Amino acid sequence: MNMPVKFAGDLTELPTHAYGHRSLTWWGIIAFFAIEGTFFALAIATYFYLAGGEQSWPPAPFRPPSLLAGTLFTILIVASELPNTLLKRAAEKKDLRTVQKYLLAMSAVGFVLLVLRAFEFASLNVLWTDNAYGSILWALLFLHTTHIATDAGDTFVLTGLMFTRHAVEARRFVDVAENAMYWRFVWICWLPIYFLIYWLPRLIQ
Amino acid sequence: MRRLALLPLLAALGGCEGIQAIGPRNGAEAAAISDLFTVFLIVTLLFYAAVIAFLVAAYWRRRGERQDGLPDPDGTNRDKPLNTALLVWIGAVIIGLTGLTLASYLTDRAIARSVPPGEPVLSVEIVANQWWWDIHYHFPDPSKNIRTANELHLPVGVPAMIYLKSNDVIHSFWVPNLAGKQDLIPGKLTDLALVPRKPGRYRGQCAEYCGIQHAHMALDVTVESKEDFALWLATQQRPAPAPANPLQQAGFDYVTTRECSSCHAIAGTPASGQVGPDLTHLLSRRSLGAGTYPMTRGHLYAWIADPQSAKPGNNMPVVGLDADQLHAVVAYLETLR
Amino acid sequence: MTVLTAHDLPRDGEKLKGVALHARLEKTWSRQPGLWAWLSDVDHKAIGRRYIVTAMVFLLLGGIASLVMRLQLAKPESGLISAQRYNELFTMHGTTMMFLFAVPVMEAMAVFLVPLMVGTRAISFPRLNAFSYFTYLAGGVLLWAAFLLNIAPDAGWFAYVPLSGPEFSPGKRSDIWAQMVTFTEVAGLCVAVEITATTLKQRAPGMSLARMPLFVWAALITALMTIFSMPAIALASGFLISDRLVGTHFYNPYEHGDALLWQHLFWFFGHPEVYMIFLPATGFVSHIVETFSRRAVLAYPAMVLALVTVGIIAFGVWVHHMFATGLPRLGFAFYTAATMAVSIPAGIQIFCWIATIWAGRPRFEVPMLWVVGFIVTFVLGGLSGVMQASVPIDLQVHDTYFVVAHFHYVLIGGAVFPLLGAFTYWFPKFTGRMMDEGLGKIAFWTAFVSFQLTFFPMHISGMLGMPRRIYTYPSGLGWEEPNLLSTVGAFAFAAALGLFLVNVFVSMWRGRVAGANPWDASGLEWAAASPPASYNFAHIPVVTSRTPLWDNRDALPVMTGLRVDDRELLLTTVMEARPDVREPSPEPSIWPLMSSLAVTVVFVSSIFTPWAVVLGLLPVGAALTAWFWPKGPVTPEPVIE
Amino acid sequence: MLRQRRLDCRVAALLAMTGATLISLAGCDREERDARGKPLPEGPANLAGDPRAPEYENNSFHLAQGQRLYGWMNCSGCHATGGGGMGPPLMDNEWRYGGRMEDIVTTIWNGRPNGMPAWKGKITEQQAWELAAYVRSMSAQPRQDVLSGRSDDISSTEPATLSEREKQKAEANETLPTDEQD
Repeated sequence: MNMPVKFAGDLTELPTHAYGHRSLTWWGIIAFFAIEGTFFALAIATYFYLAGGEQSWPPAPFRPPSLLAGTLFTILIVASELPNTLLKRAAEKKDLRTVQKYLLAMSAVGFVLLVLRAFEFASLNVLWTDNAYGSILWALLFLHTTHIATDAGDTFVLTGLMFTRHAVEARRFVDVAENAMYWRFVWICWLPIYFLIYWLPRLIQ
Repeated sequence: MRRLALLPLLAALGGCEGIQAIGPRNGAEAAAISDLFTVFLIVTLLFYAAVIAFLVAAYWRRRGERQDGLPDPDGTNRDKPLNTALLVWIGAVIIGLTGLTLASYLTDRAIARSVPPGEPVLSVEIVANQWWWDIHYHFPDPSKNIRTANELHLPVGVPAMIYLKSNDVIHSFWVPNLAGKQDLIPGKLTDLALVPRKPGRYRGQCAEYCGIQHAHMALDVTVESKEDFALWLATQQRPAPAPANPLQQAGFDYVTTRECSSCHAIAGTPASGQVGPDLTHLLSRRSLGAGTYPMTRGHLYAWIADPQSAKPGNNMPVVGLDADQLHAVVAYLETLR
Repeated sequence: MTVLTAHDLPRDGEKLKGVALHARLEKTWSRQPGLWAWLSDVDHKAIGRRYIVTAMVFLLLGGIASLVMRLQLAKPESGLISAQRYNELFTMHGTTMMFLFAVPVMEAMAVFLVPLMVGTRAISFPRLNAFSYFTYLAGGVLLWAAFLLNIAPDAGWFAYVPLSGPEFSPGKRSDIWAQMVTFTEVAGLCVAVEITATTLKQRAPGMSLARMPLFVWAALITALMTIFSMPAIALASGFLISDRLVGTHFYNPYEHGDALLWQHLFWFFGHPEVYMIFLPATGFVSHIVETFSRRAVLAYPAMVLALVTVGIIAFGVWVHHMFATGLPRLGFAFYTAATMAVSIPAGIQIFCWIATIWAGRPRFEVPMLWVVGFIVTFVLGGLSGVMQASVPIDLQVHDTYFVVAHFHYVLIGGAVFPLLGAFTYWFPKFTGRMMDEGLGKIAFWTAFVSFQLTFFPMHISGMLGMPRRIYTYPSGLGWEEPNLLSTVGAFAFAAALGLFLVNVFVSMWRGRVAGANPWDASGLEWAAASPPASYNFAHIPVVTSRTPLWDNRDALPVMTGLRVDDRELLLTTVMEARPDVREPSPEPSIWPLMSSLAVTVVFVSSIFTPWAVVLGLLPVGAALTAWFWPKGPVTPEPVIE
Repeated sequence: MLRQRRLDCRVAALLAMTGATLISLAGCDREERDARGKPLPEGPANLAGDPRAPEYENNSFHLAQGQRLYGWMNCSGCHATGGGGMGPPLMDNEWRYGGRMEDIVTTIWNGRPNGMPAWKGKITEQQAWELAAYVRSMSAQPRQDVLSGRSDDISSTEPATLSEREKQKAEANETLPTDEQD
């Protein structure tokens, strides 16, 4: 810096990490929420756009998707908010043992959800090659599956990480807290999609 | 340079030249839009002049003054009148835009009402294909219906409802002398009302990119008196004449039994293909290949011998006729008037 | 682990300043020699420069495509190139200019300038930034490699279905187009995330939102628009490629799909995209006008409000691209009004710039000339845009050369002119040297005049009924003269841009060496050296006004205390920019490149088999894990306070 | 430094691999739109192996033209969209008269007993080849990167891009009744 400067304050005493909106990655994640949320919103808009031009929905002779797998999935993913909240709190308290415990639980939940998701695809009662109704159903479910898969993958990696020497770093706890926040977004996004795939066709039939 | 170039623009608007131009007022909708365009042009040019005048004034005002690179000591004191001016400017912009929006809306409504209910209406269905127009005239008596291609005839003053469909990709129907454009979308039915005001020969062209030969998808339009139209219609309703000499007969035999008839139809003959343009009155049209060639004997030869040279990629194949066959086919086609 | 106290670590301050500080910071921040380090680099200035150079290469390629088209159209019934080649060329031209030049170059300018303007040492997610660049490069290479291999897309840059769909675009041409879009979307979204986080969290202490430079505002709004619009095109092209490859029916009207769905999704992105190109350009103009008029831009709040308004309205106008599709006519009135309403904020901006010149002491140096050229040209394009907002007028001029003229006036006049002005203006920051003024003036005047010569006649050929995207035209419709003029103009315009590039190269080696602030400008980026050191600022500057360098001519207030042995950044609060947290910025890493390569393999092979999406997740996941896995010793900073 | 050099080499190798991936996109003339037909020997298909067979079969444009001709010439009237009706199904790999390009062109050109008309003189040779290429694509016989996806029509079959390629039976041609060959 060629300009003359005058010292007007010192930053030494500032903390080196913070939770929530004080963290830089939190803002990155919020931006990704916005991106993914827009994806879902537009996919849902497409669903309504396609449905709006139809006499019956689903188009005859297709039946609405079977409820079992999707409903189990929904119950599990909503219930997972409990360990998720506990995980987030533990991370904010930097309680490593509890964090490890709930990370393992969340990894298991992620795994079970992915298995249930496979059954969901099988219970849609329509193929993507059948018609546009089938296409948009598969697309919605596919989009949300990538969502689940990325966050489950993230959770697996974090679980591994928290069992290594890096677990003593404060920033890793911030990562865990932010991952828990991301999981909330994942299941909140699922609820309207669940409604659109499984219930709307039944309600307007 | 710019000012000079504006002159031909205005001339193009005012004059009635051009068989495929936006300015001429040959149809009710085109005339309304032409007037609206003039209003827009005047208002926007006024605003443009104001901006340029302000810019020039801003430049001249401080010209020659000390430009020592130091911030202007009293520059910020002028903010108050400028802020007021900004508000005035915003007000002017809003008023101008509101006026234009209103003018546009009223014109749009007027166009929507251009076909008064109860008027006799001609009903034409146009199906777009890559890269030609399939035209059907529908009448209450279905035996009077006709099918033609790439040339639209309209009686002057009679509103025509044009129903538009597409067989493949999106096209856009556009005869600028008569009206604005309307897309033809597969799976949808769209329509457009044409109210031709002035007899003449116009040209339209597909205005939505539709593949390799989008450039050669023109439409000839003839607006004529009601009598001439009735005459044309009567001609078009007649089937094709029988061949009158051996050469024509040989051509007839080839056209109605060989490759041609797989795609083309000629009313009153065994040729009944629906894939390509109807040929019953081919020679009555002004152009070949949807505006690719003018209709002359030489071009007819050229087109049939090799449709892929002037319009490469179109769906008419090179059949590979020998010279005798070619002479015969052309001789027969020339009877299709 | 040794627990150290905060004061044991080396920091800038009274004890460490000047040359010693510079050496210590260089050790922490600068790039190691070698190709590996070059590929691992995460410095926003290096990435920004690569981005700019790459975008300029694509500008040249897209420009060459347009020259060939202009040659073909110079005379009627020209047989210079085939219909197929012409269709490929206009597809390549549009795609390249929109997806590979205009949007990326604006992102690139933001990547380079925003961290400097807000007074921070690095962009927020530097590895994501590197990843973004490589991904963008891969997308561009994919498109142009396809062109060289004779499988270029040929369905237009807008790729309307069903023409671009499985039945009417056989082969892989449209798939390549769709995946190129995916590449640039991923890259663009990454940059948008970085810019958002950087502007919100990394501003210098005291730079409250109300003191944020106008370009940073423009970059922020652009980033937000990117975030909310790019998913539309990514979704649309995803649907397209799945229609083509795995037989979905999104766009098949015979199986409950809809061809117009594409247009809605495409333009929901496509129209905001135009403003994503234009808004950063207005940022350039604001800075140039301020510096060369010697006073702050008039009515800063109105200028910010104008940016925000444009950003919002941009999402409400997409249907004006679809007036001819036969949608319900009454609803169009809303889109007409919304489209016209864009002229209000644009009018505010134009007025404020001219008023700033009026009230200031303007110096008409080369960047300022580009601004004047911008105003004269852009306003004309804006006004022809007002014409097209009207439904009846649009039904006539839509898809004619009138529209071609319009959007070249607003995109070249409205964005490329300011961009060239901005290159000249910030050239010392990019290279440390000044661009030659004489050559710059010649280039400007040639470009300005030849631009009008090229594009003004297109208004006329459009009014004479010439549709867009035709590879040839018959004589006798009055199109010959305007087309010939356009062709002549296009070559002169190309020569002018060539002259500009010659100036760039000559000045890079022989230009006058620039000081930190050669134009005596007011923004923080001019407090950094030219070109800036790897760490940007030795001490974090403190901002007390909108024009910090003008208001602190004796000495710039700064804050001290960031660690110099680690890449530490200062995070501040979102609204007031009060110092809040010190956070480390990531070290260089090869994994962004590796991740980008893995993603490239997935995207390219997905053109051929849908299984690539499933199998490809493994290498992508592995590369991303390696990217985010913390490396090196555990940080010596006390961890549990 | 040496380590540095080694790493550099590795990066160069990676870049070269990416380049190679891109080049493998090359279809040479896979997507050439050749509407006039190549100057190849005139006349009916040479059953011993015709040079036109790969020209048409490995070109996605010809395949797509064949797909449109299939509709235009009303092949679906008998063969439906490949599943068969009055005529035999075309989606499987059962060929009564041989499943090579040359065989199919001969079938189209000369017709076969029990209803298949002769298209000689009704369509051009180029069109017959395009149709044959499309017919083979229904059972995913041509190269995967040449196949078309679904058509813009009612969905009745799986798109060829998803179909498993049916193994070409080498002896298919030998099962031909000799009097059917010309």
